Amino acid sequence: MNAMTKTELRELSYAEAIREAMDIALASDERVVLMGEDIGVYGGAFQVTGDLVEKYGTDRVMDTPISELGGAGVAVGAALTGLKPIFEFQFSDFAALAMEQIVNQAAKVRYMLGGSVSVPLVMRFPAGSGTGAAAQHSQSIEAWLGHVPGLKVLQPSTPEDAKGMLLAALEDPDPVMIFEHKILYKMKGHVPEGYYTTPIGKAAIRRPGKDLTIVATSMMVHKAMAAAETLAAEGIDAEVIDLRTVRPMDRETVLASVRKTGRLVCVYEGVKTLGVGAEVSAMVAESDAFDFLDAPIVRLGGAECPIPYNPELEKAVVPQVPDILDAARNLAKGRI
Amino acid sequence: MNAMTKTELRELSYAEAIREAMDIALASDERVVLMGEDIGVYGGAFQVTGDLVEKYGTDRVMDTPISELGGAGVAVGAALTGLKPIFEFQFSDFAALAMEQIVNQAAKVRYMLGGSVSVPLVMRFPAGSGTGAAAQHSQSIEAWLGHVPGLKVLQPSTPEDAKGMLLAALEDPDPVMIFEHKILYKMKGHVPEGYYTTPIGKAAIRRPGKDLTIVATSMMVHKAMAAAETLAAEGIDAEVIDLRTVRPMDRETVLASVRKTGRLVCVYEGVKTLGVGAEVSAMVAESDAFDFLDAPIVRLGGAECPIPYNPELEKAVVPQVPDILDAARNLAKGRI
Amino acid sequence: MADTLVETNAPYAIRTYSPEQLKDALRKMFLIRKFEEGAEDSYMRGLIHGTMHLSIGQEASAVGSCMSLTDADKITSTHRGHGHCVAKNADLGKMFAEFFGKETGYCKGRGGSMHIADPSKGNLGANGIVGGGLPIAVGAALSAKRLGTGAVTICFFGDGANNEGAFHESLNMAAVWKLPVVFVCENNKYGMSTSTARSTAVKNIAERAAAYSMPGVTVDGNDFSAVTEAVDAAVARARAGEGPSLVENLTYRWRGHSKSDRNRYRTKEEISEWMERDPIVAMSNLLVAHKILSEAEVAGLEEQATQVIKDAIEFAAASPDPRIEDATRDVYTEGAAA
Amino acid sequence: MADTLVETNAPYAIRTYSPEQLKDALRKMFLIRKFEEGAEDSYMRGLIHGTMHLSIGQEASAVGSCMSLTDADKITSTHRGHGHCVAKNADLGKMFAEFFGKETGYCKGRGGSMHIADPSKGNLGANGIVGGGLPIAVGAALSAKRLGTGAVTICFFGDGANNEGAFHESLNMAAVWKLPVVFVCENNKYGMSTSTARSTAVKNIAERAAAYSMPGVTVDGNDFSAVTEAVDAAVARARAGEGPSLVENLTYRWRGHSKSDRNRYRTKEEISEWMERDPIVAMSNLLVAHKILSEAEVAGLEEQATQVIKDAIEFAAASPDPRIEDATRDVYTEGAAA
Ligand SMILES: Cc1ncc(C[n+]2csc(CCOP(=O)(O)OP(=O)(O)O)c2C)c(N)n1
Ligand SMILES: Cc1ncc(C[n+]2csc(CCOP(=O)(O)OP(=O)(O)O)c2C)c(N)n1
Ligand SMILES: [Mg+2]
Ligand SMILES: [Mg+2]
Repeated sequence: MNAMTKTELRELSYAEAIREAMDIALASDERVVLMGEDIGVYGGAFQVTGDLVEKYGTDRVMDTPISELGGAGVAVGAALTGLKPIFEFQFSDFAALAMEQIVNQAAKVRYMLGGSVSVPLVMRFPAGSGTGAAAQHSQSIEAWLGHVPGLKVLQPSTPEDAKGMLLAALEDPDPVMIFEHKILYKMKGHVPEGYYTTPIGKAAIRRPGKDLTIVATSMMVHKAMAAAETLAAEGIDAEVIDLRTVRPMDRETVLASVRKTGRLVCVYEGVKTLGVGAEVSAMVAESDAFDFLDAPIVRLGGAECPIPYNPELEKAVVPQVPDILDAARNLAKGRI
Repeated sequence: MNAMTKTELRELSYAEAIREAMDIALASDERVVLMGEDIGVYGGAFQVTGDLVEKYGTDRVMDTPISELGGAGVAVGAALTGLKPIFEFQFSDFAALAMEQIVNQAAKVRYMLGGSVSVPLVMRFPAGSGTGAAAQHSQSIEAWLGHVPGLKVLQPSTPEDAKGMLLAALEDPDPVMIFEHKILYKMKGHVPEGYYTTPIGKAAIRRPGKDLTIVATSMMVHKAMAAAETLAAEGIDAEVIDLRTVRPMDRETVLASVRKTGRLVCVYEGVKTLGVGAEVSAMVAESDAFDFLDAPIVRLGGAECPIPYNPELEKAVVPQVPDILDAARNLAKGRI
Repeated sequence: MADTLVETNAPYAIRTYSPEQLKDALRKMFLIRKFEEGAEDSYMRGLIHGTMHLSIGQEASAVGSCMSLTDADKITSTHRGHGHCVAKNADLGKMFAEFFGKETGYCKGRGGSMHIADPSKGNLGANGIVGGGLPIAVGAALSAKRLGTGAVTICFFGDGANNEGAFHESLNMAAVWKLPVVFVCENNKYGMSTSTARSTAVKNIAERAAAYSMPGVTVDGNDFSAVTEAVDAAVARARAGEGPSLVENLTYRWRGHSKSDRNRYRTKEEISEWMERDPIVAMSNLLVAHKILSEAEVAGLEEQATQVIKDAIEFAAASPDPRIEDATRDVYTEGAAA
Repeated sequence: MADTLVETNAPYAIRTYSPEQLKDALRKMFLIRKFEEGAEDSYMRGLIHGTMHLSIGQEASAVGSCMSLTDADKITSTHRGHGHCVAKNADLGKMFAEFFGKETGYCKGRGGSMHIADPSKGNLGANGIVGGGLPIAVGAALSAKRLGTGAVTICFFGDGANNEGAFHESLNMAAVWKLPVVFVCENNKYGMSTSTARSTAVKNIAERAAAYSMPGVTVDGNDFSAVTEAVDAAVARARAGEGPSLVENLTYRWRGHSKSDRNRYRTKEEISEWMERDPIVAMSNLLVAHKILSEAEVAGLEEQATQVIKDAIEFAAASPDPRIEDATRDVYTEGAAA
């Protein structure tokens, strides 16, 4: 943030920020095409593409049939031959149908062909729980793709990053997967005008602190920030890191923080076991920062169950601010 | 192992042990059916089903069309309505086509329906590298499924366990995913006659030791054992734990070992980032065993690339005995 | 003689089903309509979170397709599945309770609208994944064949679902293995906002049956009798061991795809044209014309349905929420290994 | 006059292509045959690890299908793709080098037999995933249409692949969007051990074209001229902007599916029947009959092919292995962000 006062800053919602990035890309590069289900006249299930079809026509903003595997594969083939598709899954859950093309083709073809091709493909995955859409419409599957060499996997948490990371993804010659949290779509925040990029592979320190490190992703960044505020009032100074990129993970930023604070909580919405926080934890535990750890590394992840429909249950199975507070207070005990 | 001498013990290959388990199941339970591509007259790509079709006919040993998504879904539907299918993916890589049915249906339907149904389904996944079949036929994707509540995920490393875990899986009312390493298929070992089960969710201590803990999975168990032997000659006493089950993971066995040795190496063939070892490491780092750790937790996982074709490269990108030795020697330095 | 002739020329459903059965069918159609209206109303009143997909306008397809099924027969349903549940004899209170996320609901509040199921009645459940139920239906038919139960499975799916790979793989396997399954496509012209003209490279989806060497027929899905005639034949074929069929019911959803739909992909005129072809009005007229019901009896059925739904909503509203501590129950079968 | 008549009645390929083109086609067919034999021999001699899928017997399909393509046109191929590579003008040395896992191979030893590609010639690559290339081909056709390159894409796939969901989704999208792509099904009767009769609910796969409102035609895939006639028409249609087509080449693989195949699903008689219908013999006879080549010239082409393959194998064998430290190179584009 620059020196301008808050009121002078232009605010957009996360969805608007993404749309603005796509608008810029469509306007400046003929090769960019949007593909997805109901992204045209419907404007996308979450109104992210909005009215872009009116501006760019159905050749550039293409409604696909309900054919996730084939649609993703068409995007891969198009990316291999001169287009730059931005492919929207209507819900990230449906990517389960397209894992073949994402993982066996898009991620690997450059390597399998000895570097003779690249796949400049961007895929967008509306992800996460909180909409009451139950188990098949609420997953967080970024860990699956984070496990796949050849892909880059992003989780922007703010409107500014949502725009900047999408534009960075479009500059990237390799396939970039962007997980967008559905609940964030309506969140407003400052978004710079015009073209800019947010670096892929760089975490952001959202709040510097000295007592403990909270590494959070996506929606959880906001819960971590809320928790940090409460903690500050209690005299616990938490550093909040927004991981932003699952693959490649920003080792240096995380380790530097842990070396400083000696305490780590990882907060993520995906299922705890083998979720993103497992990698954050393991990355720290194998590093020289291990020696700086004063306490076990705490993970707060999604419960070991599908996402339930009932709204109270739905909240109960993903980490909430009180969970972060509990963990942080426990951790900080020895420290302050 | 019991007191019988080695020569008295009946030896079978890993593939034969699996076939024997299926034979027992087919003979004793009319509801068991085998499904998969070329598992009939061809005997399976790796000759695991072998001649079972001759014994049980094509109604019980069903060749499916090349339709992984549909085939898996048929197995789910059949399991929901009275059959007990054992579904073979020809290579685990092709499960990428069936993630929808495995994850969105098989794993979740019991929960989504409030417990009113169960899915007694066993799926078998020939996995891993070493056959020169390159990037689309050599993956280790157990971490994807290990991340999914509702599934149980096994990685037997011996013929005895391959049989016993498959029979245990058939007793289990919930969907069980078994990752079988292709290179192990020809490995011989003692296999008890008749019916027995190997517990799901229990790791096996393959070699007790006091200086460091090596937690390994599948093929890597054998590399860890080989390394442990060399280490023993050098005076380093390694405990080798065969994880056997990725989900649910045997926390107690791993933690008890780490509390004893204070040093941990995780060895797994899947891609290092977000692979099974990430969870093992994070599980230890968040536990009370953390306080017993004398050194960072080392992970040896697959390199961050697809599996290459050239045999020397192929070897280079997954952990080998010398890698384990290096890691163990380094770790043990402070200890002995 | 004249009477007999009239009888023979009567629509299939009149010739085939008893007055009691026909009356029950209309009763169910009213129940579906009122259920959906009740759901919509509850949504407006904030009793439901999440989304919902209403099947108002499609009642003849749901009820007509299930006419010759017993509770031993199975169905797989879709995200737009309330009608199928009612047709397959679901308890309306449990349906609403599920909708409201209550412990007394069909899924104990874990599933919601998109996952209502009633295995005890052969309803294997709605599905949040478009096309997700297709292979599952084939699997149910495989069980029936292997276990010799004689059960038939009806697989409901939409026009949008017919472009999923799962459609192709499922119909092919069902045909190769000659399984007792009937694929019922409810073609309501749109998959969300995308018309079949823009998504589907064939005029009638039933034409695709030829690619699997199975019979395929397209009928007016708002005509109860036409639906029963086509589906009953397919069910009979399945029961006789002659394999699968594809029936396409041409119909229309009066409401938007879900609550977020602004209906920008279709015209008001189109909607009102179809509303004039109300399947419930048509069915009522048919039964009155054939003297199976009087107009007053029709009105009575409607009133009765309104009351049933009111009671169901009351039951649901008064039901307890699930306990938070049970959130992770039923992921695995209790007492099972591990 | 008589002469002209004969000319008019000559097979399509003879009427259409110059003697030079036809000679080149036969040359490529020999190259494919010799490549496959060389591969088999190298395998026996332990020069190749991994598996391989030989296309001996299918040469007319590969070469005939590509006759009217330029290097600007694209193909997507399959696990049984050596023939397609040769037809699309691949360098034999680089092919063998890849097969041997060498740094000089098409994929620098990273891909092996199942991933040989030559983007510079429009060959987007073999594929280890059955059906994996289908949507990719549609994507290439989409690029061509959007970028106005005029290029056509030929998508090769097997009879087994036609039961994958990807087949259905790809043909549907290609048809809906009228894309310049030709789907060439090489129906060699089996997907691994499973015959089309046991896996595919339709007699000829080309019949499935109707489900996508596209032309579908089945031809003798061992008859070079028949293949060219059908595929050229489809390519012309695609180039004219009239959309996709499906061509089914009936052919046969002489060898087992891969090296582990014990051929238990087919009879010796069937194999020898098909060996008598050798596409290369047929093509040689055709060219000799039409006086385009003498028998001696045919023999010369074969000999020449033998030599080219010998040289290619020598080049490959003498080539360096990749360096271990480069194992993780080319996962991402170098110098790219992050
Ligand atoms: C695999 C998958 N893709 C997309 C969706 C999102 N979605 C839900 S319903 C729907 C439209 C389905 O159309 P159709 O099959 O015609 O059924 P209808 O809604 O018209 O009853 C879509 C795109 C989904 N739930 N699952
Ligand atoms: C998705 C997928 N499923 C299964 C396989 C294993 N497999 C490789 S080739 C093959 C048979 C393919 O048959 P077909 O398409 O007819 O091609 P053909 O081998 O006859 O040329 C199979 C089953 C695979 N590679 N990919
Ligand atoms: Mg529809
Ligand atoms: Mg074949």
